[in-house]
Parts: sequence; structure tokens; C-alpha cells
Amino acid sequence: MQRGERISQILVALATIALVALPVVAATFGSTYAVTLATRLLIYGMVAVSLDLIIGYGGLISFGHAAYFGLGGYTVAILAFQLAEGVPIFGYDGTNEALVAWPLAMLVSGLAALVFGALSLRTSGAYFIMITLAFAQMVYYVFVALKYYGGDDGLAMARRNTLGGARIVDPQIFYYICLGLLAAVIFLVGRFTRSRFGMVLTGARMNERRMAALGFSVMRYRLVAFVIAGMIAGLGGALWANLARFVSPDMMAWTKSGEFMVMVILGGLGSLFGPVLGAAAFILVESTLSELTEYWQVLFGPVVVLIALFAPRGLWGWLTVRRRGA
Amino acid sequence: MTFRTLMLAGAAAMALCGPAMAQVKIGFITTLSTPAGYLGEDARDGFKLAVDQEGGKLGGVPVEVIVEDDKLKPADGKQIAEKFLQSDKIKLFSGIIFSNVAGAVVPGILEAGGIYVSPNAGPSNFAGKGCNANYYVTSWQNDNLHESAGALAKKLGYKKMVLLAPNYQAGKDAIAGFKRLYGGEVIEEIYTALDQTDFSAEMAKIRAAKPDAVFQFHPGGQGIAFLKQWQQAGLKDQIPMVVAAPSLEQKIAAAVGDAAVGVAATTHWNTDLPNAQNKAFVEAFRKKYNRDPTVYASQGYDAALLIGAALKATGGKLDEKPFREAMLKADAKLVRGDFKFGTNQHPIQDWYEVKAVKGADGKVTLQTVGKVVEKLQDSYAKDCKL
Amino acid sequence: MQLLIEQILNGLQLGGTLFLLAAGLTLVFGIMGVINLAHGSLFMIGAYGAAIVAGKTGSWGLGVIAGLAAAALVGVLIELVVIRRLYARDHLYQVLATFGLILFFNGLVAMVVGRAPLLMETPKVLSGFVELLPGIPYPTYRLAVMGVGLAVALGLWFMIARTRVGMLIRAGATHRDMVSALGVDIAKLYTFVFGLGALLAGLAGIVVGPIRSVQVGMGEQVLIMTFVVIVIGGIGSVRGAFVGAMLIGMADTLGRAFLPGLLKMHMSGALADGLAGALSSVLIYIVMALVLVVRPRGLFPVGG
Amino acid sequence: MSALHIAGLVKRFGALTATDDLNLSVAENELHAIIGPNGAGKSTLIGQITGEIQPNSGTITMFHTDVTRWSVPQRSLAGLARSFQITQLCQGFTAEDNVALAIQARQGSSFRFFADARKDRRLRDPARAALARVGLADRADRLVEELSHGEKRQLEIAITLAMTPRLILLDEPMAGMSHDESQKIVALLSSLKGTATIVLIEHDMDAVFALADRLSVLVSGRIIATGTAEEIRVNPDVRDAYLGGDA
Repeated sequence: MQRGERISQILVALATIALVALPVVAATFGSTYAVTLATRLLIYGMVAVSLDLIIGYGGLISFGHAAYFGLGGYTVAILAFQLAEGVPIFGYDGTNEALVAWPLAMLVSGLAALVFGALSLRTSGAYFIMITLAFAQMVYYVFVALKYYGGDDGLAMARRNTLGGARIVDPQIFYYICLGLLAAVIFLVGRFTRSRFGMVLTGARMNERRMAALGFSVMRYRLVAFVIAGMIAGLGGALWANLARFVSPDMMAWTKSGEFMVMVILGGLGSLFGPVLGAAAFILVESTLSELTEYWQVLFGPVVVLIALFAPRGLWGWLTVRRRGA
Repeated sequence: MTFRTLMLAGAAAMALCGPAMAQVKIGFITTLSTPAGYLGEDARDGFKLAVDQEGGKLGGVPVEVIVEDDKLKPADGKQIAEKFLQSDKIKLFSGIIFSNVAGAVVPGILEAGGIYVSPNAGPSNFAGKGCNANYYVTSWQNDNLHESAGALAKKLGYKKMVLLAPNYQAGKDAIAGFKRLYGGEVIEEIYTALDQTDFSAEMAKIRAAKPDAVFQFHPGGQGIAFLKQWQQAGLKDQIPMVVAAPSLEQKIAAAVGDAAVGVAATTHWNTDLPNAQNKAFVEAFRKKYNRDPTVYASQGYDAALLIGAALKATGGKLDEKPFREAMLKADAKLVRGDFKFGTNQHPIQDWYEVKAVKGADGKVTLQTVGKVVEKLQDSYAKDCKL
Repeated sequence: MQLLIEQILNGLQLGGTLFLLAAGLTLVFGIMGVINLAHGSLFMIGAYGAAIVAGKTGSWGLGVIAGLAAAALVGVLIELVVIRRLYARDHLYQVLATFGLILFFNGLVAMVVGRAPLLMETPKVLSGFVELLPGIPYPTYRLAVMGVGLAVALGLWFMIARTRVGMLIRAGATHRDMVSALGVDIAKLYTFVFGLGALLAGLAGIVVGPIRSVQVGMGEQVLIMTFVVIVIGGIGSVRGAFVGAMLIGMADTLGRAFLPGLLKMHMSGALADGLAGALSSVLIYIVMALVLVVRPRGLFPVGG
Repeated sequence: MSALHIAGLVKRFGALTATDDLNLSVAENELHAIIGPNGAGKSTLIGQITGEIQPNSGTITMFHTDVTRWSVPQRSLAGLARSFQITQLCQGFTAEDNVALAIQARQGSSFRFFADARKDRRLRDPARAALARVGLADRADRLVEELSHGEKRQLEIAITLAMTPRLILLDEPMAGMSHDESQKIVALLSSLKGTATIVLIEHDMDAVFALADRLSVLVSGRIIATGTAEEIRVNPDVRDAYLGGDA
């Protein structure tokens, strides 16, 4: 354990240095694409961390996490759209200000997570997986049918949100904003998981019956975790909308939820930093394979199967924990 | 171990396509996976055929076509475009099949100073106010597909019709487009669900509504399912059907078989168009790929020919003004016949009526019946300030 | 009135198709506890096998045999290579591994067979109509689909309730140790059950081939709906799958048939169209959510 | 005053009546043992006392409060603590974590998100004390999965004690223990007598007769006799139904 912790600390330190230095290095090589790509990794990493809170720590296998990601993105895009069109929404003119739009995105995703979570958490096991999927599908189809916001074609954002009135066009600045927010998310989720709340959440995963007998109403703790995860995913969606300056129902497709799950497991369940690594590895492997061959699925599918079969601890566990006798 | 080696392989692959070469690179972002993968495959193969016929050149300029699968996900398409733009320094793009992918990808390309030549999708938001000097559509503006079908329904004398389309943007555009040139009475508009594969409920409704004819827009697999079920429901011999090209192209006809026979469709290209270029194209395509080309293959081919004509005039330079001047001349003999760009850089072209017929070999193919509309231009061009 | 009867028939027919898909899925889940997302891939393989062989030989019968054999064979193969390593694992890993299998099979079929949809015609005997009620000609093939669904339901019931294999299956679901103690090779039993599930998926693929499009990714379009069915019915319950399939078939068909009209009575046309479209798309999910909120383990819960 | 009062309790599973008009009263600070042959309905009874199983009819009263419709956590917070027949522990946590959770449950809401629970002395000190009481002080930092079977049983009891309960329900606490380990538990339970109400379900007759103030005999879902060890030993119904049935 001790040794594993030291390795983790070294890895995190190295990764932090690399991530902070990345735009500078990229600039010297004249590669702006590296920054865009890295920003994407940070955002997916953030969503994966949020999903890890409920899957890895809470043991709640949500197959609909993309819904909260998408709702966050749509909130930001719709607010900007309403402002641009000059049409108020629910009596509100809309906004292009990140300090307003991003918290609102988290609020919308959090509210959705509250409602869907409260209903879903009545079930467990495979039923929970399927009902979370069902709710995500509902959101997906609603946005497909919302012609006013582009329906299936999606909704473009003419420009990025402003942050405190300042424009954030520069990809490097936007990258650092995402990096800062990801660091904040990891810090907070890390605190949550070690707190009393986290002990209850984790304990309920390990033995729900025991926790109930101790006097914990586990559903309430799970619901709060579900809402927190939804809010973080919503923030991720808001950032994504700003990065891509485009949202579409595709953000909430069930395959997207599946991809987030792959990222979490690939990185390592319940490992806090692992999901970020998992997101990075996922995107790199997928894009590399689809560059190599148009039949990338034939290679990528087995990779996913192998992860599921042989990498229960994920990349992070593989890097930090040395198995006995190995 | 697995991941380390994979990532190394990936890094090596990325390193290989690093430095720029003297040739013109064309980023071809298209849909190769998902059920709609055959559309992108054909567009790509048509495009590549034109390049291969010139021995790796277009208009005498060496080109490298870099193809990648957008997986029918707008975000993935955008990601690929960014990589092409920023990492591979590509300026010239083509290949996108679906409007939603185009909606996400095209603005980024144009802002970065790139040029986009569409071989398929022609969404309305880039045709009117949103038109752009570096954006060309060589296929059709989306509405044209359905406008021509509306014109055909009018020509065939159908007075009362039922219209069906999926409940998303393209479906709604289809019905609006159809009505523009149809002019007759629409008894009912029925919207089907995305991914719906069983249409029995809708067909019972149509039977009850007793229209003169029906227009439906369901591209790809949905269209195949619709035609099969239409025949099984016994409606094929009772109610005539009019469709636009995406709902009945060569592959759909082959996959549906008997159920397609007798259905009327409109298209701007067909295998049997009698011009010399087309005959040569169809023959070359069959020879190279051992299958019949679809309308998507013809569009990929024509897009390549138009790019080639422009490259020839500029000597491979992609500077905005000369390239645009050359491109707009459309100085190429296209397989579809006459072609002109409108002011919004979308096509002005003829539309034909085709019918599915069963050949002596039992295969169902599309046969051209005649022209439906001549020199059709889209209704958005007037809003374009170019 | 005629229209209503016809739409109810349509609902039953869709339910029959869904049941064919759901039966194999629920069987595999009920007995081995495995969530198999790749069920849709087996469905696709069945349809492809049948379409290719029927197309080459011109014989529908040979096509059916080929489709069933292909699906069962691939099913047994993935059980031996992948699925059996997942029995003791968390659902999470099952979802993940079978998600990977979907990608693999979609890529493989596109690579080997090609991306274009395949031709699969209705068998000649079944291509006519039957006039069930005056003025409602109903496609023979669709009646046949209902018949196959019903036959599979009865066959499964008979097998599970009345045969030795069925006894072992029932016992294996609840008392693994006991079955092992009886000297039955539980690994073989599981391979058999998974193969049977695959066979049923393949059968569903063959049956819908002439109604729908035989193409890459055809499995995923129906996969989620199938999961909705078995979740409503109670995962693992064949009876539940039957009831769930009928319920969803009805809800989906009747929703699409009558919702727009109902809404138009109360609001403007365009709004009604939009709302009806969205509502009928999500109707089955609403039904599922309602059922689960009231009965968190489905209509026919299985096991303790 | 009775700590636990059960009246007319009925639970049916289909055709099977697992609890059949059961009546039971346990006085405050009494150690009350429930014995019965296999299949008598002990698990179902425990399930209903703890709230995991809802009865078809009848009432359960704890310290004069009707708790029949209360949830498991509600009953726990009202002062009921139980040990499980088959150990129910959080496997991935250390022994101390497991006990600390029990203490945490008694310190109000756990919606506290920021402070590190493992460095919280308000949780850790009492947890160590409870572990020391059952003789597990030196195993505090071990993961549960590394403990022996007997140690897990001891941990179960440490958790139960840490809940500072008014009513303790022990479901076969000595099952699978060695003789020495059982003796330790018997000594521990004796030391608890008089400080809390204990309901003990146990197969080890020596332990039961040594510890219990009173015994109830459960057969086919009914209590057929209640009394002191002596009374039960000579009760002809018990001999007939219980000991006879066992042979």
C-alpha cells in the first residue's frame, strides 16, 4: 500500500507538470492540435471522474451518464442561442457569460440527476443499469425531437462563452481553464470520498445490508452522490459545448454512456486519478485505431473485451499496485 | 503491455504523417461505420476512382486523399477536422455524408481558412444567409431532393397525398421541401421515430386515409424496412409511392428486390444516364470495385472532378480568390450531365424520374424515365450575399 | 373501429417479434446472470447467415438452417472465449465486454460481407394476405411471425417446465452447487443455455429479415427495446418477457397510431406533431420507468 | 417495562406460514435466548424484528414505540443493534473502518463532505476501544478480507457494541467459532448483562443455558414456551417438539 501510494504521488506530480507544460511545449513545436486534443482529454477526464464517484466508489452502475453531460452542454448552448435570437426563455434573456451559464448547466444536470436518481435508486443491480439507460434515452429522444434547437442536427454556438466579461478564444487559455476546473473536481471528489459521506457511500457498495443495520439510509447518500456526479458531468458538458461550440443529441447517446464507462474501467474503478488516464488512453487508442484502418472496430472491440476480462484494476491499478507474486 | 504497445504503434503512425509534402492533401471525413457506412464508402470510392484514373492526381496536381470515419457523430467529425487542420495542415476538405456532421464540422473548417467541397450533405443553414465563399456543394441542396419529388407527384397527377418522414430535422425539411413544388392537398403528415423499424401502425393509418399516393422519406435501412413492409401490407398495388433519391437508390433497390418495383423516385443521376462520361464512369467503377455504383459514388466522383478542374486552373494553389474563380466555372464534364453553380455555390441541375424495374436476371435496378425538373435551384440562394 | 382492431393486431405482431428477441436474452440473464449486450449481434448474424445462404441457393429453408447454425455457433464460441469468464463478475464488466463484442461484430461483418444492406425476400408461401376481418387484409408473413413467437413461448415453457434439461436449468439458476453435486457439468449446461439464447436471437434475426433491413448495426436498433421488455417483465422470467413484449408492442404501436390525433384535438398541429413525435419515441421508456417505480424488480420477479 | 414486545405476528410466503401468530415479550436489560430447531422460522423472525421483512399482520413494539412499519435504519437509530449469522462486513475496509462506521452512524448525519473521516479522532478512538474490548486491538488496521473467520465474528460483535445499543439482537454469534473463541464471547456477553437488553439466537446450548435469564422456544413459527432455563429443560412440550424432533 505504502509503495503504491508513493508511486501514485509521483505519477500525479509528473502528470501535473506535463499537463501544465503541455501548451508551452506544443507552442514551441507549433502544434495547436495537441492543445485542442488535450483539452478534450481533460473534459472527458472530468466526466469520467464524476462517473467513477458513483460507479467506482458508490457501486451504482449508471448506464445513462451521457444524459447529464448532454444536458449541461445544451444548457450553455441554449442560453447563448436565446441571447443571440433575442428570445427570452422562461422569462430569461439567456446569457453568454460562463460565470452564469456554467453553474446553470450544473444546476440543470443536477436537477435531472435528482429526479432520475430518486426514481432509479428504488431499483438495484441490472434493473438500475437499465432504468438509468432508459432515462437517458428519454432525454436523448426529446432533444432529437426539439426542432427549435436543431433537433438531430444539433445546435451551434456562434462563439465561446465569456468569462467575467473577457473572451476566451485562445485555445491555451481555455485549456488552462479546463485544467484548473479538472484539478478542482479531482480535489473535491477526493475529499468527498475520504469524508464521512464517502465512507458511507463506499461502505454501502461493499455491504448495503450492514450499512442499513448500522442506521444509514443508504439511498439518500447514494442520491446525493448521483446528483454530485450529474452536476460535474453537466460542467463537463458545458466545457465541451464551449470547446466544440456545438452540441447535438449525439452527446447523450447510449453509446456515449458506454464510452464513459469504458474510460472509467480502463483507468481504474475508484482510483480518483485513474479515470483521467482512462479517458486519455481511450481517446488515443480509438483515434489511433481509426487512423490505422477504417475497420477500426474489429480491433477496438477486442481491446474493450480484454480490458473487461483482464484489467479489473485498470491502468492506474496496473501502474501503482504490484500484485503479490508477480 | 497491450496498451503500451498500442500507444507506441499509434505514436509511430502519427509521426509518419507529420511533414507536409508538395502535393495537395484532401481531408475526406466521411461515415464508414454504423448502418449508414455504405454511403460514405461509396462516396469515398467514387472520389478515389477519379484520383486513381489520373494516376494519383486531380487536374494534373498530385493529391493525397486522407480518409477518416466520422462514425456519424458530429463531435468525432469535428475532432478529425481539427486534427487535419492543425496537425496535418490540410486546407481542402470533402466527404461528409450527413447534415448533422456537416453542421458541426464545416464552420470550424471555414473559420480556419479551409475550403469545403460537399459531395453529399447540403443543409439549408449554409445555403442562404449562412453561405460562404469557401463552401461548395456539388451534390444538391437538401431541399432539392424533395422538391423534385414534389414536382414528380404533381406531374403524375396525384391530388391528395399522405407524407411521411422521421421526426428529426432532415425529415421535417423533407416534408417542407416536398410541399414546395407539389401544390396538391396533403391529407396527413406522419412523423415516424428515429430508429423506428416497424411501420405497421403508420401503414394502417395510410390505408384508412385512402390517398392518391404517398411520399415517404426514410433513408438507408429505415427505407428498406418501409418498402418491404409496404409490399407485405398489400399497399404496393393499391397506393402509388413517390420518393426522393435517398429513399430509393441503387443499393436500396437491390436490397429490397420486388418490393421496390414500380416505385417512382427522383434523382439527379442514375446508372443509365446516356452521356459518355457516365458510361465510362460506371464501367470503370464496376471494374475496379466489382459492384454497381450508387448515386453517392457518382457524387464522390463528380466532386473530385470539380476539384480537379479548379486545381488545374490554379496549378494546385488553394488561395481563396483564384480557387473560387476556377471552381465556380465548374469546367468539368460531370457524370450527371449539365451542371452549374448558383450564386450560393450550390448546384443548378436537372432532376430525373426513375422507376425500379426487375431485369431478366431477377435483379431490381433503377431505370430513368425522363426529366422532371430542369435547372432546379434551391430557394435559399436569394438570401445569399456572395 | 376497424382501424383500432388492425392496430391492436399490429401491436401483437410487434410484441411477437420483441418476444423472440427477449426470450433468449432473459434466459441467459436468468440462468447465468449475464447481461449480454451482444445479443443484438447474434440477431444480426442470424439474419446475415439466412440472407446470404438464401440468396445464394434460392432456398428459404436452407437459409433458415444456415442462419440458426451461424447464430448458435457464434454464440457457443463467444461463450467459450469470453462470456464464461464473466459469470462471477460484476454486471459492469459484463456490460463492458459485450459492448466490445458489439463493436467487433459490426466491424467484422462490414469487413467480410460489406456495408451494403442485403436482400432478403419474403418466402413465396407467406407473401400473400389473409382477410381476418372484412376490409382488413393482414399480411400472412406477419401472422406467421406471431405464430413463431407463440410457438417459441410454448416450446420454452415446455422445455423449462417439463424436461430434464429444463429441470437442470431451473436448478442451475438457483442452486449451482446442487446441480454440480448431481454430477452435471455446469459449464456444459451454461454453454448449452447460452447457445440456446444465441439460437433464439438468430431466429429473431431470420424472422425479421424480410420485414426490416438486413444490415450492419441492425441489432442495436432493437437491442435497447429488448432490454426494456425484459426489464419490465422481470429479468430472467420467460413469462415476464412474453407479457413485457406484448405490453411494449402495444404501447409503441398504439402510441404511434393514436397519440398525434389525440394531441391534435387539444393543441395546434405543429406543436402536436412535435410533441407526439417525442412522446411516442419515449413512451416505452415511460412505461418502463412507471413499472419499475411501482415494481422495482419487474412484473414477474425471479428468485429471492 | 418491556424492551421488545411482539404481538400476533404473522408472515406468510405463499402457502408457507413462516411466522404464525407469534407473541414474545422481552424485559428491559434481560438476556433472552430464542432457541428452536432448523426451519422453525428464526431467520424470518429476526428479519421482522430488524425491519428487513415486513409482517403480514401483528405489531412489533420497542421501548413502547410501535416500530412495525419502520425501516431498518430507523430501528437501528432507535437503539436496535444486531449481529448477523453470516458475517456482514465491508470487506474492502479495515476492521477499524468497520467499527468507525458504526460510531459514525450514532453521531448524526453523515452529510459531511470535507474532513478526512480516517483522521477523525471522534470516530477512531471509540472504534479502537470497541476493538480492544473484543480482543482485536492488534488487528485494527487489517482489511476484513485478511481476518480469520473467528476474528470476523468478533468484529461483528465489536460493531454491535460500538452502536451503543439499548436492544441487541445476536444471531448465532458463536457459529463456527472454536471452543476458546466461544468462551471469550460468553465472557463478554456475561459482562454486558444488565447494561442492555439482549436477544440471543444461538445453537450452542451450553452457552444459552449459561447466559440466558429466560428462554423462548420457537417451533413452526410459534413460541411454544417461555421461561427460565430450568423451566424449559423440564417442559414436556419442548422435549416433545424440540428435542424429540431433533433426534
